[in-house]
Amino acid sequence: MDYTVVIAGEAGQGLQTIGGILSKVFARSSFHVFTHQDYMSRIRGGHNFYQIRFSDKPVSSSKSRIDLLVALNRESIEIHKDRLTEYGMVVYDASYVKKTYQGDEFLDVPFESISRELTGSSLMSNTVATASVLGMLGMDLNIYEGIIKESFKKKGEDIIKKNIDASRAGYDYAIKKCLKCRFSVPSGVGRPGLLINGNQAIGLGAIASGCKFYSAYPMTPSTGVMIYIASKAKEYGIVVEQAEDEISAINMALGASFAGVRAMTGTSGGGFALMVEGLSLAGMTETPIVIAEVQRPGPATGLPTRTEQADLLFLLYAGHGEFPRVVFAPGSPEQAFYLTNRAFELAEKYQIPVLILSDQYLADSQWSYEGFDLSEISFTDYRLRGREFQALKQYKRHLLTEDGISPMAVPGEGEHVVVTDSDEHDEDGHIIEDAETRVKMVNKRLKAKMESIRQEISPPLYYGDERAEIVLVGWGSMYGILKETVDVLSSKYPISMMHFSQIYPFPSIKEHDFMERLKMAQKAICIEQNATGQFARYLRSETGFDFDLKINKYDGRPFMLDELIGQIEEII
Amino acid sequence: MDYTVVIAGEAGQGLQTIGGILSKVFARSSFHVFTHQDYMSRIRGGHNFYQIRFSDKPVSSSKSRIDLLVALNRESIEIHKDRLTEYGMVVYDASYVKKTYQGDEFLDVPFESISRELTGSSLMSNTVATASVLGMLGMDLNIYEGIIKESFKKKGEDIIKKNIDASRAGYDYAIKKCLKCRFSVPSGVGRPGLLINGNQAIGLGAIASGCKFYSAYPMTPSTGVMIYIASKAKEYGIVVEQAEDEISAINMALGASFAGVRAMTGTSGGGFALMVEGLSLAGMTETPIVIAEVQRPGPATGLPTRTEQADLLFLLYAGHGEFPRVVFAPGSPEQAFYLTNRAFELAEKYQIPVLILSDQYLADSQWSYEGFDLSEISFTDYRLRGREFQALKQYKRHLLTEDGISPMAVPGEGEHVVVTDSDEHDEDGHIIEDAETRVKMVNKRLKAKMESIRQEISPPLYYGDERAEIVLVGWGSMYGILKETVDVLSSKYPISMMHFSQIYPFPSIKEHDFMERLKMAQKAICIEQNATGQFARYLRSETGFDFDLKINKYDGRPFMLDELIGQIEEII
Amino acid sequence: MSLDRELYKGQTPAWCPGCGNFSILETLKEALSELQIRPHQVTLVSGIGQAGKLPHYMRCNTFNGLHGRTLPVATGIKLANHEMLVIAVAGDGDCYGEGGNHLIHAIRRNINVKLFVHNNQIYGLTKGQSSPTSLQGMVSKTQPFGSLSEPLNPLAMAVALDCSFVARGYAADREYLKYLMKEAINHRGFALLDILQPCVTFNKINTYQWYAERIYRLDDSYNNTDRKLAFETALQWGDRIPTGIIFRNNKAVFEEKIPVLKERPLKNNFNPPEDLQTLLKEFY
Amino acid sequence: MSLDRELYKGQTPAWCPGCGNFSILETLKEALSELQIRPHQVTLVSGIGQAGKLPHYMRCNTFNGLHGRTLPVATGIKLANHEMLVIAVAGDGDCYGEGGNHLIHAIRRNINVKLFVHNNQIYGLTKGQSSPTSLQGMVSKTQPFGSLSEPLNPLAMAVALDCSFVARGYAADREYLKYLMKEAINHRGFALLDILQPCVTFNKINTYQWYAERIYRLDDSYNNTDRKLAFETALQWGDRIPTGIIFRNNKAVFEEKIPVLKERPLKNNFNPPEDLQTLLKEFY
Ligand SMILES: Cc1ncc(C[n+]2csc(CCOP(=O)(O)OP(=O)(O)O)c2C)c(N)n1
Ligand SMILES: Cc1ncc(C[n+]2csc(CCOP(=O)(O)OP(=O)(O)O)c2C)c(N)n1
Ligand code: SF4
Ligand code: SF4
Ligand SMILES: [Mg+2]
Ligand SMILES: [Mg+2]
Repeated sequence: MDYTVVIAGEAGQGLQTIGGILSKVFARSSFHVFTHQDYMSRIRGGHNFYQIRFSDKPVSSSKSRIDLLVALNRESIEIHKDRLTEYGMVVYDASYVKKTYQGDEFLDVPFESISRELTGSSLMSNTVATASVLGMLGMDLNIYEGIIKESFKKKGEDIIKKNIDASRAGYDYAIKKCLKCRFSVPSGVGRPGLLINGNQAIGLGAIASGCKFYSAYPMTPSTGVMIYIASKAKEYGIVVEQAEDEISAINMALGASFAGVRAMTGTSGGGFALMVEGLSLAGMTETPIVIAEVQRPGPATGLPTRTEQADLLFLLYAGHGEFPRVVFAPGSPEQAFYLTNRAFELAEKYQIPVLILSDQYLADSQWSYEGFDLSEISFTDYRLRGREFQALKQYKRHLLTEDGISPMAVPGEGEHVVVTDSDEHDEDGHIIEDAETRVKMVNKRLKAKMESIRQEISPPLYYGDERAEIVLVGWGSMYGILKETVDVLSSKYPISMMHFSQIYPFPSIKEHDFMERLKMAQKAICIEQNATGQFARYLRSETGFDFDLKINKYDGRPFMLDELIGQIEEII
Repeated sequence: MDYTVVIAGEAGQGLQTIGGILSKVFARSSFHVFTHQDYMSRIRGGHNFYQIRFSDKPVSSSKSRIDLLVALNRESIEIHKDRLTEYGMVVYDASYVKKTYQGDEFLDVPFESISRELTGSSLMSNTVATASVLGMLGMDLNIYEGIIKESFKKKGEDIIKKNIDASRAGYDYAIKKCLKCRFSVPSGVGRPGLLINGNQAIGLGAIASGCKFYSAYPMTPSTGVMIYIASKAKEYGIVVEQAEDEISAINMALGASFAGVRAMTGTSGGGFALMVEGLSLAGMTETPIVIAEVQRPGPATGLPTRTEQADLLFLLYAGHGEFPRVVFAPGSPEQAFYLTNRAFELAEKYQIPVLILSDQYLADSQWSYEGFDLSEISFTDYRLRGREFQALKQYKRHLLTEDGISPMAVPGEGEHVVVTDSDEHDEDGHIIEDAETRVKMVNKRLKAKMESIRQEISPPLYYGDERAEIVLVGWGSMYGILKETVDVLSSKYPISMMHFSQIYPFPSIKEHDFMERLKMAQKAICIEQNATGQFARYLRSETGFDFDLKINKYDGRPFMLDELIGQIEEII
Repeated sequence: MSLDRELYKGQTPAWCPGCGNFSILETLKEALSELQIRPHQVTLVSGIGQAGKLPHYMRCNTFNGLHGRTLPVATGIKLANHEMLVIAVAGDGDCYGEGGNHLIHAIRRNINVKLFVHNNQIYGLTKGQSSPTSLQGMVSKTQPFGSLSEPLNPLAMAVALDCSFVARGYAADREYLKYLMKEAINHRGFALLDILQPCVTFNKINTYQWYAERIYRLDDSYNNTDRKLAFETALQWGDRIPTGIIFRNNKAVFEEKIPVLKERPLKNNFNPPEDLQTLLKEFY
Repeated sequence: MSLDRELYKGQTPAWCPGCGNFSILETLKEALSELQIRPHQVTLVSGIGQAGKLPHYMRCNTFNGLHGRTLPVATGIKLANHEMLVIAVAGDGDCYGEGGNHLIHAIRRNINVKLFVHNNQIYGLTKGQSSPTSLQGMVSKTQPFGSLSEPLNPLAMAVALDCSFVARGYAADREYLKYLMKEAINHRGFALLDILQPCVTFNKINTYQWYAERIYRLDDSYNNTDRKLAFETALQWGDRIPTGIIFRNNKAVFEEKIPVLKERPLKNNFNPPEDLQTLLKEFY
């Protein structure tokens, strides 16, 4: 069993609420869930949709075909009806869209009039719609009712009751009328699942890592990280500040980090472009910082609400001058959660900027999991505080050490002063100009540290046939789709996936043998959501390996499973 | 004959004037001249020096050893005396530095008291010093007198006379007292030479290319470009605007370019970091712009007045999203002049940003030439103006064309409107969100253009033994030093240089066979002024070729000829 | 005689029904048509935000650039072609937040550019975060404790910077807004016109009603050349909110001070110089 | 009892002999010593420029960051540790040019940071280009037609933005400058202290003598809580230039409005939360 439900309509019609609730119902019913969102850069009108796939087997991508379309307006039917599967159904409100569609696949449920009849207003139409989907699927209504009770707790019993009434009516109506529905959804086995998207996972990872300061300027599709952290600010003692611009955002975070707290900022490509000077400042002053860059298609404003992976090379080399950094590109919310934790640990341990490269596809896609293992989360306080700091005879912020790591004290917690400088500086942090100190500092700050950092980087994740002839290579948000592609195609071909989420520094090829696998493969295909094949280029700069097969998509939309499979089969 | 003269002292003592005049005298005497400057980031005090090499054979780098040191303070003697050649001399004013040095190499010329005696003030001490150098070298005073007359024309006869008197006195004094001087400077053969530094050459190239708008924010070592252009603004009808910040600088230039003039900005790494979003805007709106990035050592503020080549990878990939660009890195003022012209031509022809990557070493170094060939300068007006524009039936700024180049009209010169957008847009320039238009636009803007642009890129300059076993590879300001290194070492080894000044897109290896030479060489050495070997990495990403020999310098100072030769001989 | 407004017809707006931006758009078309400025004689420079989309919804030269960077682009255009009418269309986040620095310096320059700010006291396009002009205490998803900063008073700031034309309009008072737009366009020098614009979707505080209860037009006796009075007037914000021309002066215009622009627009001067030899000679 | 000034001893300044920065440096040490603020209790945040070097010439916590970005860094530090005295030391180019936007928003926040601007009306470190406060007509190598913009009046702008403490000092009037520094430090809220500072090398217009002829101290009767009077006073610039506290108010301080900072500085709260399970549960 593997169904795709799409809720489609105009911005402002509440399709995100319907989609969000349905996903939650499926996850609580212990199905595997994967959702993705397609929305325009406008607040009302236009055409958006919310796509949910749920199954009793793991799912980690979307498909082109739709089993159940919830159409909130007429345009949605026109746009999506060709995507229906053989027994696919459309549910809609004929009186609302002012047209009745003929054909077995159309189910007219009068969302509005049911709502109005029962509650006196059309406000609960979406509740009716949501419940009718559950009816069509032949699922239970209990879980949805539970969700209604939770979400409207603050609004009072009356609202809860009205919603429950509306949901029951929609549900019953659908069951009664949907004679053509052939859906068969087993009752859940296993435990209810956690459902989380990429932005939330980064925010959660940050809080779990002791992040106490988040300054940012709103920018789609990264704003979700800020919103999540802000929603927990009070409870978890976090300062979240909306800066006047991105330059300020990164400099504030650096100030907070200097003063002794774990600090982070987040943005998308255009905002990151403005942070580049600050990134270089972090490098020079050895101030830890974590930066989430949630990509959207560029250049410039591009397609603000869509997805792309075209900022990779930019991030690898952003900033004037040379300084160490780490770049992670999680492939799933789970990876985002753990890698954000790792980002904070490495940032603090090596006193460097760590970049988390995500994209709109990952940011807005929900994945379901049994749970996260919190014992995997680490926390070490790498700073010199209080007594330990006071006890020092002398203190030099940029002390030359063999491993390049200097003691990082919290200013004010001891009598010593903490000095750092964006100019080249001596061990004390004071400005210098001589060649000798310069060389020592570069060797310490860049060379010594970079080698140790490389040891911290895990090799790519290899999945599938150990002796695969076809290796699909990808990074970041390509993880889910590549994994399922391998699952599908492995019955036909000796195929595997190599997924990079720890991008920079490049995992040591002396210590890990993944390049051997790539060289042994008959066909290595680099699959990326950009036009120029940035990862392929990066891999070549690190290893000399040249892909002769590449699949690139740059229309701002994620790959659909069947689409990618088709493209792969075409070229192999 | 090949002499090195160094003028050393504190900031503010006028050593730049002395150095500038001496270089000019040497160039006018038809010698080959190469100068470089070493100065601190302060206005008074500290220690600076100005190094001049002149010879009857071409010179294009500096050497460690000094033949004649003009020491304006005591510290200068201490710092530089160990660099003297066997018959090297120091000229200084013992009463001013309050110490008399013993030894044949020291010549005490009382700069100040001669000035005071003759002119009643110490203001002409530097004139005395300058002339004494000419005396020590046994050169003629005529050319210097000519320079005095030119430079003080506006200040009147009296000042000219005083300076000439002072110079004669200093000259005579030196000739009389410098019995140990063994310099032998032939009287010039050939024609007087032109003397120009990298910043001036870029400015000159810009004016020659019809640049009419330059907006920038001051930043060492790029400010010289702005100063040169500003000095010609009135005469050549150029608007030069000091912006409030670098973000404004690039956006102003884009505005001016959109409105119909050739526009440019210039900065150093930190300022460029702030321009990155604007760069991406140029890419999306297809607005031509030329940007000079004059590097200094980073990260962050780094060493503001020194040299490095560590922004290469940053520039290649700067900006979110993907768009075409060209990156040039001239190796000499001459290359800077011609490549700046080419930058303007390509920027306008392809409607793209073109970056000129220079550095402090090139910016502040003067080279002498017989002249520049102005017939090599091209100018084509690629814009639709006036009647041609008016005659169109319809106009679409971003028309889809096979070669990717859309008609670029000057707004206001016809009834059609000119529309562009930082969002993804249609042919008219209006915002769109659909996948199909997106793909068409990327194919037009990026893919179609990039291939034609690559055809415009010349292969690297190859110099030396055709079947060299040792190939020195470098880019940008390494040109002069590598060339001379080859000259020196070619008597001992089959050696050559491969110099890249047209960096990006990478010259086509299908059409040019330079990579064959590299592969055939027994030793290919990549020589760069940075710590991580950025060009080597870039070359590998383009060709897979991996250097096993690299020489990297990152102390902020340029290579000296003998120093580099030593390092090469050590590793081959 | 006004020009036919169809001349300015553009794409269908993607704004929310009821948004204050519609009246600003229509009023701008009216003002241009009454001033007989044809579409190709004006360039609209916009940033990113709901306001920034305006130029797509009409027909005229357009540079829709980056969020916050309208004024530098507008300045560049004006310097390259000072015969062009250049209007920067910005949001409050765009122009007072991200682009605040450029505003200060455009005012200092007194470049003859018009800045129309769609001030809805909110970030519209990014879904309702508070903006520099949001009232204190406005809660949003990114400001869980409410906006803690004092709202920016752009008019007082402009008066303090001696801005040569400072005005406030209200989107729903279209007649007066048209008058203010025309005055701003006709003014010689930089003109800031801050337009209060209800955002019906996200700003539930500063609604049509909220504005209607407070807004009044400055009366004819108001002396808008008195800087101190202008400052006091600009500070009025509460029960009564003045609209009208708060301040104006006649100081010299930036581009007129640049000798190079005396004879013709820079863009007409695009050929490279012929006497390059003269330039070269200086280096010998 | 003042602290021993040797406590603050730093590196030897690389400024030009006679530069106004020397008195600012010495005065700051005096002010801190008299206020008994020990070096580790204060953090100086500076940008790039001659002014930006000041922290190296004394001993105290220092973050010498980027040109123009003092205030965001200072804001971050203050939010992470509001028990620390945070002083931003900036140049006029630094803070009114490159960093102008941050000034507007730091004032709006009313974060309890002190901003001391070394206003020499010139770009010193980059060798004499005109700055936002340079007088009109000042010719430099990058402004061949002279500075064409109206000089920024930072005090008038600050008053317009309702800045909670606005003052002007003069480098050569050390006693008074010390008083102003102490007042700024003791003030609760954001404090802008603009310090006129002769640049003996590049600014040949605004010399010691030029200032001496014009500068006066506001007298005791001056009511610095009157915003309109403050505005008028801030506009005085010409034959007579006032120094002193131009304006002050007692509005609420930013960091005190953030509930999270009520109990202790953020930096003391560095451990990750223990009840992560609670967070996770919401996703089920
Ligand atoms: C550099 C950058 N940062 C952030 C954004 C995201 N962004 C787009 S519009 C906007 C704010 C919109 O608010 P406003 O300027 O007031 O315009 P409105 O939508 O309210 O008209 C933001 C933050 C962006 N496009 N670019
Ligand atoms: C982003 C950036 N742009 C430009 C510079 C170059 N720069 C250094 S100091 C300075 C201006 C100095 O003037 P000001 O801030 O007034 O300080 P002063 O030297 O006069 O004290 C500039 C433009 C820089 N360091 N960083
Ligand atoms: S969100 Fe607000 S400003 Fe944007 S279109 Fe809707 S009503 Fe207008
Ligand atoms: S240049 Fe001016 S500001 Fe800088 S140190 Fe010298 S006198 Fe002071
Ligand atoms: Mg707004
Ligand atoms: Mg200054």
